Amino acid sequence: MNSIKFLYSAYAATWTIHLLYIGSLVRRYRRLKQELSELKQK
Amino acid sequence: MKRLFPILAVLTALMLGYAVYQALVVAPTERTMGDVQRIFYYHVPSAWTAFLLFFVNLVASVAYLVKRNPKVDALAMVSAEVGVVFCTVVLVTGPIWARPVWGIWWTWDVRLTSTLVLWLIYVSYLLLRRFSDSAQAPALAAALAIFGALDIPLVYFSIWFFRTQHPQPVIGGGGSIDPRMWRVLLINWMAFLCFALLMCWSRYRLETMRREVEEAQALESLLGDDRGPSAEIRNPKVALNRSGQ
Amino acid sequence: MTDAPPIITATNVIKQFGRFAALRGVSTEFGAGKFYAILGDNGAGKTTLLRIIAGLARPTGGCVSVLGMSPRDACREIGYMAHASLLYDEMSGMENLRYFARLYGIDDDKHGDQAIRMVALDPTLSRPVGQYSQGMRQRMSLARAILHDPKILLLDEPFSNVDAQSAREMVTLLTRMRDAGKTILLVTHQASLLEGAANKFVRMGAGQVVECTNSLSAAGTL
Amino acid sequence: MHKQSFGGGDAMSLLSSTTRGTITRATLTKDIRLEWRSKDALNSMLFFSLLVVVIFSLSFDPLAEESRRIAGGLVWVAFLFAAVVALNQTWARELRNQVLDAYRVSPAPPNALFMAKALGNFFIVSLLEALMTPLFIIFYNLRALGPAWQLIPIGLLGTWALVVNGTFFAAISLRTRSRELMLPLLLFPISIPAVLGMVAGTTAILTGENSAHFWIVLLLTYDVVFTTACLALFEKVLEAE
Repeated sequence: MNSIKFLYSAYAATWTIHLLYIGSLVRRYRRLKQELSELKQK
Repeated sequence: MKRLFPILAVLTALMLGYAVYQALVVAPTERTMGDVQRIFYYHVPSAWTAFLLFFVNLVASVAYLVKRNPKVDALAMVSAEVGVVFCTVVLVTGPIWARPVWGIWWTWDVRLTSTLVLWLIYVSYLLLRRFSDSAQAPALAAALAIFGALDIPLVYFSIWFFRTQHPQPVIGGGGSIDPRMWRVLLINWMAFLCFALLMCWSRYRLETMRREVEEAQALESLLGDDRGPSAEIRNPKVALNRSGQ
Repeated sequence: MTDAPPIITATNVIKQFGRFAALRGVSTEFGAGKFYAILGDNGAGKTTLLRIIAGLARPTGGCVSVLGMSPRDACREIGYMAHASLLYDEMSGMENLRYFARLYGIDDDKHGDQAIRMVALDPTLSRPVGQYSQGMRQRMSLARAILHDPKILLLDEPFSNVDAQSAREMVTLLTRMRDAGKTILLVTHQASLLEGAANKFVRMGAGQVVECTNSLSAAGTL
Repeated sequence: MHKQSFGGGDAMSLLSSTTRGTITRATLTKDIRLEWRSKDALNSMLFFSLLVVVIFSLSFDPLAEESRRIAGGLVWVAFLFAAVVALNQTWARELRNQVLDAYRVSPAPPNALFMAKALGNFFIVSLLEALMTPLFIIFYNLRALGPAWQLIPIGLLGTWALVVNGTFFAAISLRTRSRELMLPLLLFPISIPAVLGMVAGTTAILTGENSAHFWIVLLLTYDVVFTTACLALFEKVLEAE
């Protein structure tokens, strides 16, 4: 059945959104880590 | 507490895997919609999780205005942000489900429209937090959160009435749900709740850390040797707050 | 620290604006009936401290008490003047004061009239405040601050836009008010104007009170 | 050492409710007088809404029958945008010379200031609507098929709905970095049920197909709920520093 591709794309979309968000969390975390180390150097 | 985090992470991953297996293999195939109905196991738990998180946001916002506790404010912002992520999932999976079943991507029915408005309100909440500086943001955002919560019933009612006046293509599904489907649905919801908790937890830790860095930078701005011009001149944001009381 | 009974007490006051701190633990007292000059570089936290005492800003940590109350509760006893005039440019001096008097529950024109005369201006002047000279506007601004006859006067850089002559006149006015029993806190970076006028010189630096002396020469060169 | 309190009751209890009324009235008269002297908000808003009317009427060619169906939407969208122009001006006058600080150091309750501003905006936006409605009627050949008098409660309640939240969110957005941009972003999502009520109610009356009663009740509920919320929370916004 053709509709199965809608099922997979919905599941894929869900996880893309979640992974994008987690990615943004990681990015923000890295930037903070860097700022923290810069502060410590001073 | 810190040890608990990886344990929870592993547990959540296992649960999510089990939930996918349940949703794709174990759950019975729906008679009219076929396999595409399995989107249900992602769509509905995400919606419930988002609503729960927005509710947490409301409670935290009210609590912040009463107690002025910065930790509660952090909780409010975290729940709103993760809530928006789950709400986005709902709004994206909805049309993907609607297209093969109803033949259209979108319809302005009550649930869809009020979820969209809910999403808009919370995006504006996050925008407000981003555009106001951290001394004022908590109180302003808390006020907006309360306004949003008051708005939701009105949104729901008005759209519901608007739609009953203008008949829509009848939306299928409905009726009673197979108890096996219920079981799979609940398993999926539990898995997504754990996942949401995990994300909130990390986001909360990130926020605490951001505040610590901000505090350290604030002290640095005051004591640093390169303290030339005033903080107002170096930081237009502060100057703006001064002039724009 | 002071010989007069304290009327304003600050206890470990901290104020942070996002990535910038303005105050980091200020603890000090201000005695009744004295004229304080608060000095310091830009960014030392003078203005922020004054705004917190005026009840305009909320401290991030610590607390301030004015006459044993929170600044907001003591607002009837506080007169506040900033380098901005805090007046509507399009209205005349008397119209301005009539409006602000209402905010204090004062219904008659007597208080406004008195305040304007006290700063040596003419209450019948019908020109809008926007057309006043800088010196006149500053004095009208002072009239607004003393409209409700407060015990405490807080002034934030009152000389920033005015010429030396007007500034000296203002200092004379202020000393007269101090002699009439008011407590005056004046934030400025032009310390020399206050030599011989102020009772105490409080020097701030990097968000803290550095020293508090009785004369300017001891307060270090500025 | 006592606890520093900025919260609700303190400032309000400083003055009795009768003086609160006096302060609201004094602030309102002051604002109207200043607006009359400069006419900043009124002029820009009038011209803006005239532009909206003309541009909307260029974008399609309405027949009487068709325009009846869409006019409700057009009119209220035009008013909504024009109101945003006026609302952004609300606090501008208080920011010049930092006069708002003079209000904040006084014992006057924040509520009174809010009420005065909201009433002032209501007055200005209503005036604008009164001037623009004839234009719409002429340009779109409008004639109501339903009970036309019901347009009056819809107009009044709808305008108050826009203005009360608009005044509140203008106060919020003036504390953000990009003030004028922020206002519609905050105001529009919250206003969706009100806008739907105005548009659907007006359309119902113009076409005469449905009753507008539900929409009037909805607008009334919206007004009561959000006026209460604004009055309860405005102090938190004004004192947020």
